[in-house]
Amino acid sequence: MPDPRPNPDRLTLTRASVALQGRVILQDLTLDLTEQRIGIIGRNGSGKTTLLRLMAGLIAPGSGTVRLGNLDPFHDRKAMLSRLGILFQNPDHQILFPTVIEELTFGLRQQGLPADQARTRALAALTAEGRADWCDLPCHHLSQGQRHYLCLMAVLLMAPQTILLDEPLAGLDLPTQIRLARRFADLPQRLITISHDPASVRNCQRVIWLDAGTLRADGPPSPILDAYEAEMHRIGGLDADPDLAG
Amino acid sequence: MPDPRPNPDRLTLTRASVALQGRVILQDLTLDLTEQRIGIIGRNGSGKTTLLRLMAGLIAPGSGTVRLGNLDPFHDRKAMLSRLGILFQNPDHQILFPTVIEELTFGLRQQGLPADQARTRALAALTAEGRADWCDLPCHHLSQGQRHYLCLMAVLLMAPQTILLDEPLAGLDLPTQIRLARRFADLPQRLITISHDPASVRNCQRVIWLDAGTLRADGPPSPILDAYEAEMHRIGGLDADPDLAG
Amino acid sequence: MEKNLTQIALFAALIAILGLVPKVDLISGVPITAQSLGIMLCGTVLGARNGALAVLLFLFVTIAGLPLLSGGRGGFGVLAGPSVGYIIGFPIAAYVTGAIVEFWRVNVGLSATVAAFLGGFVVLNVLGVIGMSIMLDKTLPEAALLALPFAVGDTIKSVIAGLVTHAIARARPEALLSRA
Amino acid sequence: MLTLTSPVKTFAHDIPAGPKLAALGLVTVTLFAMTSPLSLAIALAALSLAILSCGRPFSIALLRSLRPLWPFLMVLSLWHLWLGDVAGGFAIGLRMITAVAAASFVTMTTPLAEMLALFQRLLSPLTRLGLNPKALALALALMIRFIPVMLDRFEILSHAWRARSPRRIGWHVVMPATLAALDDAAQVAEALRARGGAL
Ligand SMILES: Nc1ncnc2c1ncn2[C@@H]1O[C@H](COP(=O)(O)OP(=O)(O)OP(=O)(O)O)[C@@H](O)[C@H]1O
Ligand SMILES: Nc1ncnc2c1ncn2[C@@H]1O[C@H](COP(=O)(O)OP(=O)(O)OP(=O)(O)O)[C@@H](O)[C@H]1O
Ligand SMILES: O=C(O)CCCC[C@@H]1SC[C@@H]2NC(=O)N[C@@H]21
Ligand SMILES: [Mg+2]
Ligand SMILES: [Mg+2]
Repeated sequence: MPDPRPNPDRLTLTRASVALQGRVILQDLTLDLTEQRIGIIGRNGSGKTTLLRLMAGLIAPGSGTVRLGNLDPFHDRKAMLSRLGILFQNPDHQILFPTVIEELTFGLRQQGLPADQARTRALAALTAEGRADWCDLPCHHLSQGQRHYLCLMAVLLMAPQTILLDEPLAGLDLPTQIRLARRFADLPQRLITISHDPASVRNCQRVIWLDAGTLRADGPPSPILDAYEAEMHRIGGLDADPDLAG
Repeated sequence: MPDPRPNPDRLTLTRASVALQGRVILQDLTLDLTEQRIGIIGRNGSGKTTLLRLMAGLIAPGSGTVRLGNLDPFHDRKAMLSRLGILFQNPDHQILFPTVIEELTFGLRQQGLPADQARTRALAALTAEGRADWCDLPCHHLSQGQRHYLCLMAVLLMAPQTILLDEPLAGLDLPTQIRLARRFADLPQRLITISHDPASVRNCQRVIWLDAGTLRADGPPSPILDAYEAEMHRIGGLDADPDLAG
Repeated sequence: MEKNLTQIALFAALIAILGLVPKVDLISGVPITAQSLGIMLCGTVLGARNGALAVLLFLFVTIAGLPLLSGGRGGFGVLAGPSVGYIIGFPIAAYVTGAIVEFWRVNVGLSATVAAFLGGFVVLNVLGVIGMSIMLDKTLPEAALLALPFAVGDTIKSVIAGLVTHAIARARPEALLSRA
Repeated sequence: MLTLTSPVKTFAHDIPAGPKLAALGLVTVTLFAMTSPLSLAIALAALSLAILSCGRPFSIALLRSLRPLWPFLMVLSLWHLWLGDVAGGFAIGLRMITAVAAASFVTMTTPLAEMLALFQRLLSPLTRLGLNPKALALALALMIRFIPVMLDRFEILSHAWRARSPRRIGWHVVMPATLAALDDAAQVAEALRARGGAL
């Protein structure tokens, strides 16, 4: 674990629930997150992405509360900029600008950096990654994995105290995965990582297992991930899902 | 390997090249594909998806030819319906209809099945997967992994002789991956699978390694995948990509 | 073929979405709506033929009974109301707008702004005024007076249509069917 | 999606769409031919009876569909009072209420699918002019899919904006959402091609 900088604020959920289109997606979650490395696992549709959106203050809880320190991430957007960053699961949901450089500088500009400094920082980051040639490319000319990587660079550039990552390695090639894993390990920030792949959250200090919108387990990784894998293989052995909950 | 049905037509590329927006993406590919299980690997941006689109006849080669048997997949769209199916990398790029059942029946209707029979077949497939409750759901209410799965069902329902799969397991949870792997293994059709994960194409009879739009290797899986993994780990060990080719 | 079809469907949907922007009711019974911006964009982006088809598709579904006109209206009733001239004018306006963009090959932003104004304001309101004069039993000048409140909004919409079309031409030139 | 079709079943739901539409056309033409307020009032009364026979909830729903007419009716009365032509004013007002109510009646008692099927049959002579009925059906389904998808897009990109900016969302997201929608359409075109296209 990297040498931790002054701890980011604790992230707490108190009996938080979310319903979308009349369906309850997250039910009555109570969590108090202080660890530097936290993993969230669960099956497709278990509500991982929704939980991330909730924690990031992109949606408000239907009932209950969400707090980062004593701030409400849904309302204190300005304060969140340096405190919370989020990597979306689908790069197409994240990219706002036509070209790579605009996409990268946007967040920095929002944090108050002057245009030229933002550009210099973004260019330096691209160059460090061996991607200086991307600078003026239209984002939609990049391959899916490349777009995903671009989104990650944009978030890391902003260097928020807590970073929420929704399947950060899915779709990336091996070298990039290896490099990123190394990079993540060195980051002084708190990382909350969503994954359906237990291996990628083994090194966390705490793992949360979501199941159909509720907390199935919460604690140290080894026992939880073992139980998760066993359960997943058990379900995988069945011919179809017994539970009809969509 | 399942007992093969009368072999699907051979898929041949002869000195095929593709340029998009003035950039050469695939260069001078010559391939003669007859095997039942073929894997295509390569880094992000190496041109895998573009190759798939080319083979499926969604784009035409800038130069060279693509043939399935003696048909041109780009021009003989009608003939391709029963011969070629494709699973896109991003489910949002594939789903055409507002509801799950419409999405599933469309392909069958295109193949000439009457509306009621198409519906019955689609419902039966949903029920077999334990997903009968999805029937009338709007597709955009499913989670990303669920949408991915829906697309796969839609392709499998049409039962084309050759199925092109672009990262079919990425984003799916473990039980679904396990089940699908089993399902794929049992399919009598030819499968051409794209992946950046060497493990998922180990069981193929032939593996093609794409690198920056050209053929880096082509042959039996073991040696190629070993070399690929070694190379990927080597590159992963570097701090950044030395090659600036986007 | 497929590309035209999907873009037509997309722009028909866009008109429907613009119907969610709150309308302003006027005494004539014809509201100020954002939907005429959609009509303009159909022309400037899709061109004459495809633009008109997109509008027809929208009207087809609306008249058949989906409440997609601003304020959640639809069904045959809209053809019996004071807006009928505008409704009939929608596809014609899109066609004229598109034809101008296709024909007048100067900078697409300029051409689109002017086209949107001529098609989406002038032509559309001429037809709309004729409709009002018939339905409300007014003389043409009286009916024209009733259309006066649209002038400011429609001019702004023309400029927006020009800007959006210009931005599309820069970022997705391949999507601009009117200049394909 | 919400349609205008009434969930309350009425006798008119059982009449096929074709005859209903033909009758509506006939009624509308007749209404515009009538000039005397008395005959128009009789027509409205007859229609009202038919509507009221369908029960209270249905009648209220139908009445609601006439709401957009009220500002027009107000101007009309002021205008004709000022002109002193009360009979003429009554005729115009009665005519419009009756015509719109009759149209709403047909819309509310015909399922959308049936109406669309009828339209497609009516348009089928245009096949010779190059209209492809299958393409029309497809365009229709795609349009209905694009509405929620575009709204979702807007919301999701608003999230992307919120995630990185304290400034208000508004028009900043319009252009990205428009481009994303165009990309979606391009992808859908390809997906369509992959499954046989608009054959
Ligand atoms: N906009 C929405 N409206 C209605 N239901 C939704 C919406 N978005 C998501 N859902 C539902 O909420 C549930 C949780 O979705 P979510 O995206 O959080 O799952 P997830 O755990 O991230 O899954 P995945 O691993 O597939 O990404 C799913 O069952 C999905 O169908
Ligand atoms: N429409 C386009 N215009 C220009 N360049 C493009 C376009 N689509 C893809 N490219 C470029 O072509 C190259 C290959 O893209 P492709 O999507 O085939 O890669 P891929 O191997 O599938 O990658 P990934 O693993 O990330 O999905 C990339 O460098 C990309 O930047
Ligand atoms: O919704 C309807 O009933 C049709 C309304 C037509 C409104 C026309 S479009 C041109 C002009 N500009 C406006 O803002 N409104 C009118
Ligand atoms: Mg998710
Ligand atoms: Mg790809």
